[in-house]
Amino acid sequence: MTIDASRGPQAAPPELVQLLTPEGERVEHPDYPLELTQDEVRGLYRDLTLVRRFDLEAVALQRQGELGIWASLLGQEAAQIGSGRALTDTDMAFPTYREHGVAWCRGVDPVKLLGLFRGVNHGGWDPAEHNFHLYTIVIGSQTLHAVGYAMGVQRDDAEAATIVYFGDGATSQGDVNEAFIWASVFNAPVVFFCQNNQWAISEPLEKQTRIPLYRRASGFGFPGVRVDGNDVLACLAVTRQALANARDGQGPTLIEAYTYRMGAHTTTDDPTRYRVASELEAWKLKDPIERLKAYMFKNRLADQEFFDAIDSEADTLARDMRKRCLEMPDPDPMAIFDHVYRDRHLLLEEERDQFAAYLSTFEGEGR
Amino acid sequence: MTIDASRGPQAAPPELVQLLTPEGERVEHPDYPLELTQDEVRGLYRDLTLVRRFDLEAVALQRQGELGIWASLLGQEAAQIGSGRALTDTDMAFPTYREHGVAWCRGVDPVKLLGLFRGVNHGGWDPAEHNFHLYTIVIGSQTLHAVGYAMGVQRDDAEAATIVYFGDGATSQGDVNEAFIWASVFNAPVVFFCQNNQWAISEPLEKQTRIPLYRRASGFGFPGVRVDGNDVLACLAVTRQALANARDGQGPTLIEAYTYRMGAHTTTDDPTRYRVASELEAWKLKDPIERLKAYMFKNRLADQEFFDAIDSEADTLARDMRKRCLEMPDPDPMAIFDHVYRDRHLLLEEERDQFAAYLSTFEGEGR
Amino acid sequence: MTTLSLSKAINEGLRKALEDDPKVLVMGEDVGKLGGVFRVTDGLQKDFGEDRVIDTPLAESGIIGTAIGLALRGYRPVCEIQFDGFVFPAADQIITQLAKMPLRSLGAIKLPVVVRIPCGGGIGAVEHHSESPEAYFTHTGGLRVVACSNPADAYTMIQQAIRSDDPVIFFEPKRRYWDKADVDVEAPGLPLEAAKVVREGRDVTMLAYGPMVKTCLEAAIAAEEDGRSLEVIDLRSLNPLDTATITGSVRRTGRCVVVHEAPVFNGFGAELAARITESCFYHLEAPVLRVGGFSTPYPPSRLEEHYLPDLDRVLDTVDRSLAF
Amino acid sequence: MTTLSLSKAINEGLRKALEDDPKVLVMGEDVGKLGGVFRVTDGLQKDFGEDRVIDTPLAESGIIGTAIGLALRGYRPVCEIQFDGFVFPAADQIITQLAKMPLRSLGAIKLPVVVRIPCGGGIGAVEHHSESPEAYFTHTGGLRVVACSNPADAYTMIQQAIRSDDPVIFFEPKRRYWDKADVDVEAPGLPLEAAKVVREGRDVTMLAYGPMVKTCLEAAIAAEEDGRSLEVIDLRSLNPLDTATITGSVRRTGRCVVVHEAPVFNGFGAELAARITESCFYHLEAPVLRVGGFSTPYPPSRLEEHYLPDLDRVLDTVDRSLAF
Ligand SMILES: Cc1ncc(C[n+]2csc(CCOP(=O)(O)OP(=O)(O)O)c2C)c(N)n1
Ligand SMILES: Cc1ncc(C[n+]2csc(CCOP(=O)(O)OP(=O)(O)O)c2C)c(N)n1
Ligand SMILES: [Mg+2]
Ligand SMILES: [Mg+2]
Repeated sequence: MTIDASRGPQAAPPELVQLLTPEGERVEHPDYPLELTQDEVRGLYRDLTLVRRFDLEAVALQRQGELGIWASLLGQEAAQIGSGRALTDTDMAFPTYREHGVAWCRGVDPVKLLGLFRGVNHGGWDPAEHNFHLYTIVIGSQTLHAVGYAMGVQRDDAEAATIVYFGDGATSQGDVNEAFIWASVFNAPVVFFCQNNQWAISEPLEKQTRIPLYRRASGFGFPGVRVDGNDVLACLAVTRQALANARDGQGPTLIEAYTYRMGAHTTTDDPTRYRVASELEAWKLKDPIERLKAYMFKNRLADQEFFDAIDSEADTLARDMRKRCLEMPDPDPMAIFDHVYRDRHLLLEEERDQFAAYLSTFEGEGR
Repeated sequence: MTIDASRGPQAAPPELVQLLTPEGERVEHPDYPLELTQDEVRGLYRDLTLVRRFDLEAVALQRQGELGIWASLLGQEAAQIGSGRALTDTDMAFPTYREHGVAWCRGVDPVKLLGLFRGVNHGGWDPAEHNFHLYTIVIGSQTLHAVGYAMGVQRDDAEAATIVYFGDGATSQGDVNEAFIWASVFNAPVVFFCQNNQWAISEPLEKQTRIPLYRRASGFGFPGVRVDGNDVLACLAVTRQALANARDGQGPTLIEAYTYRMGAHTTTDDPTRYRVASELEAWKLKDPIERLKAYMFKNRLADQEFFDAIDSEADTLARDMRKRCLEMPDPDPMAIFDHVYRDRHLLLEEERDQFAAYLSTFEGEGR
Repeated sequence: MTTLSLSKAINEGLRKALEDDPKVLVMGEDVGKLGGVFRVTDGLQKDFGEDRVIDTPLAESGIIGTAIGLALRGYRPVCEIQFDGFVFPAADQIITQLAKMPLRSLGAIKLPVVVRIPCGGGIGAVEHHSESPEAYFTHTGGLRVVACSNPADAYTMIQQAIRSDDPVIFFEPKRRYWDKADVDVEAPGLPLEAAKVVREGRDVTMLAYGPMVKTCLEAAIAAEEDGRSLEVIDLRSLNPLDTATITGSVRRTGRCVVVHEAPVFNGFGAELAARITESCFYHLEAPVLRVGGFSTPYPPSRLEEHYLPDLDRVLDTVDRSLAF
Repeated sequence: MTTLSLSKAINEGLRKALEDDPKVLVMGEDVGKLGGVFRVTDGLQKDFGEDRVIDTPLAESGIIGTAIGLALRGYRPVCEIQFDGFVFPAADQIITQLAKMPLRSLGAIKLPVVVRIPCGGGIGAVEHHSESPEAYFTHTGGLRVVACSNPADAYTMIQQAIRSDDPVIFFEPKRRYWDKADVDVEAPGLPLEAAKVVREGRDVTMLAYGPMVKTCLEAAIAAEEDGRSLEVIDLRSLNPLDTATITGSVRRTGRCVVVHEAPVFNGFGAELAARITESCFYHLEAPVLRVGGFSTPYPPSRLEEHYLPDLDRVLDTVDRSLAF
């Protein structure tokens, strides 16, 4: 069996687009020139740090029983911030359940993301407000939504691209492959952004593919590229170009962001059951934030004061988020019946009335 | 949009494996040597002719109201006979609804195929008897069954390959792509045989893909090959090799047999609504039977007497088939309840008893 | 007033919707150049172009999934599932996404997607071409489920379904596609969720929808000769249900028979029976009886006349009801 | 006699089946090294190898489709669907293939495939992790549908399901996975299709399955204090139904309440109510009443206690039944 043997942490697979080495060296790639101002680099650092802090706080909130579950992005910050910051305002993004970093880039209030994990709603932000769709839990479904949306953009003759996120595991779903077909047949302006974090819960990449995932695109007739997912600059450059191509009528691109899920699958998962500690250790050396920090230090793009300021901003963010999470009210029981239909629906009205009458029998009993 | 422009009838696309030109010239292909005895070539001619005759008779039977519908293989005889004759007895085949030629190679009584089109059953032969599975109507489903079967063969440590047939349209289904993934991940001994007959009912190939279909395999990490589907020798050679590779532990292959659906999609279809006559005319020049006949004539592999004998055998076959079709009894109404479950099922027994009682009230009335 | 077949009535309704609202799209397998295997979309691509009447790749999950995306972008896609038996590859997109996404957004999103499904048997087809999968969808909160039974309703209902801001599963009785009737294209028609008493009667309330409405009407005529007066209600909407109309009738007749093609076991008739029994308990002289398919896969076509409720089986059930 | 949790009981049942028959396979997402997200398959891959306990690619249609192929080759695959809400991508393979292929072959083929589905709510999970999709399958002829409610049954039923030559949809009440009870691993157990009277009573027959059996038993205890005697039947098999046991009880009590988590509208309770009303019409003092989920998508977990039938709602319905 031919298996992709490039999972070893040391060797960056030859096809990997990288602009920043794990040691923080800036390297050039002929296809992906990237010029950033000092402020832009600082901005990326800030993004990475804040979303990591936010994520850690969410994990803590879950441990304390304030959230039912949390899906941590730890380790995947660069993939999310790099791609998220490549988007323009009119571009549209379709996330899975782990794209907290992309949500951040789209201006979604972090606390809004907590709702579904706390169990007070199933999502609940307005996708149109931020051009950031709702989290999707059924693996792969959203790829078709994204392609359909992009077909709408085509029909509107608009200059916008659509990006859709999914994991390595998701590439096995029929829906994802149908999305590839639709996108290629209609030449839809969509970017498929696969965060290959090496694991689908307990299953390693080999259970989903025997060749590097980015090559899947070649079977459908559009370009695929593998980028160092822990390199925020490379993720930014590669995504920017793919989005530009999409807006430009050149159709879809598959980006495989080669990264690693540093935490558990979710807070209910115990990864020690299925993976070895050495793998984690090796990937720690490629940390997306450390690498950018090293680069910035070396090139005097920021001093300790800057880093300290970001850290304290992160703490404030986390405190604020914790506070507002705890304040999040439980929904009213009658909310069960809201927003299921937009037009009047007699059956639901009947059930609602019956339930209200039933609840009223407990009045004073504090139910 | 990059569209496969190779649909023009004249130019054989460069990647096409061909061993016999439309004019009946034998050409060599470095990767696919093929030595056949005179008898073997004659055998192939006989197969092609008999299945075409059988198919024509089925169309006629449908026109006369003896079948509800028929899906003609006209034009695809070489793809089916070439691949079908490449199979060994222990290999297993999974067809769509159009593989009458493969069924013939597997020794399935042609009349058995009529049952489902006549509406007396939904299939009704024993797949294990001929290592030929039931016809599958839901597009693409059978590809997963084939891969599962092949995984069983692996577990049995048996020396057998599995082949699964599907159309160009089917390649868009999630199931087919999942089958590619499974086959590649488990290195299953399966051959994917796609008859690209250029049409999925009224939809031309461009609605399903923008690159040649055989290249789909590259996205999943296994070989794909495009063969001239109207060249029975090439189909035989290419399939034989793919099957041998599968038996040999080398995993799956995708074969795209490049051919043409000369008739309507089924007898209820009217292709004049969506395709031009010139396309048909051009493909007529590539007829699989004429080409083999020309080759045989030129190389004195058979004389007129042989061809006449085959024609008369075909007539006999058709007559016999017609006769036995007309004799096919309508099933007993109570058969509705048979074979739904193997173990006792009280609900069905209850329904059956009630229905029997109901029917008995008509006794003597001839219902 | 013009005479239209049911399939042509839907065609005209689609045409009207495409004309009235540039956001309306038609999509599915073979809906374009061919005009659909039943010609329901005949001529629409010619007149509205390939961008609005879209021949899709052969994948039902893809059809519904991309339709959802188009709806998110402000379009109103009308998807065709070629035959009832091929809706199942799309089950996930319909059940987990189409039905649930609006709630997920707390109302920020609307998904005005119509899923047209030619349904039912009686046309001598091969396997998977004669299914009646309505119960899978009536049980799925977030969807509206309707079924038309005649050209006039078909013309109005398809337009109402397209105008609805909720996802609608739209069943078309394929064996009635060629039935013709007068259609008043100006008439507003009943609300989409209203049932219709299509024949008044005193003795038994017959509940049907889609293809079985005609069968029930024929049964009512036959029954009249035996002095039995059957009231026939065409439900039109299965979810929501017009319970007022149904209950009013059953309370009057005291008897009810439900007729559908789908298997009886956990079919839509089960809901009707359970619900009616609860709301009309003291009025019922007999249990609500159901006539429908057996708990088997749909049989080969040479057996379908036995599987499908016909005049005799319907009347036999009416007899059973009256015998209580 | 040993004390086992429900999840461990299934684990032991699977282990026994794997030991007894080399053709038995276990397959699904994360069933191998991890032992499943609920640890139901814990340790099985270690003991039976990767060829028999198979971690599959992440695709439910693929799981069922390849399981069918393995069954055609003589294997007996036990598939795990990780959560109830993820069965829908496999709906087509289950409904059009698994359920219908044996008939298609006129009995030449058998498909002894078990589809294990952890089901139901009450565990505070996010969307799609608390569904009760049984009605989609009970309505599908060709499938057997069963639901276990306690460790002893779970241990036996999973083995019976695997031994059955028919495809079986096997529901496991996920919020009862950690409930423990004594299990006699030598006891033969009831036949798979038999219902069980788990508590005798005189006034009302309570019908439940899976997670709601415990709720009904608790309700019966509470009701006893008010002088009401509830008979609780654990259906165990939904298709086929053990109608004799059910009918016998309802004829005696004259009242029946059905409890399930799934939406009431066209849920399995509808079939029970319709069927029981028909067979017990003259014995019923009240209509068969149903308690279950609302006709909405499953709500966010902070609302699930209101959505799910609990002691209060069950008893309220018992009151309503007795008030007739
Ligand atoms: C259709 C479906 N099947 C199963 C699951 C359960 N599940 C949730 S996440 C997950 C693994 C996803 O892996 P991947 O796509 O690599 O994304 P990651 O979690 O690694 O970001 C699984 C199996 C699901 N959510 N949806
Ligand atoms: C899931 C599903 N959707 C739709 C259909 C209706 N249908 C029958 S054949 C066909 C076209 C198939 O095209 P292709 O795969 O190229 O095979 P061909 O008929 O050309 O041999 C369609 C859409 C079906 N049988 N199954
Ligand atoms: Mg992953
Ligand atoms: Mg074709």
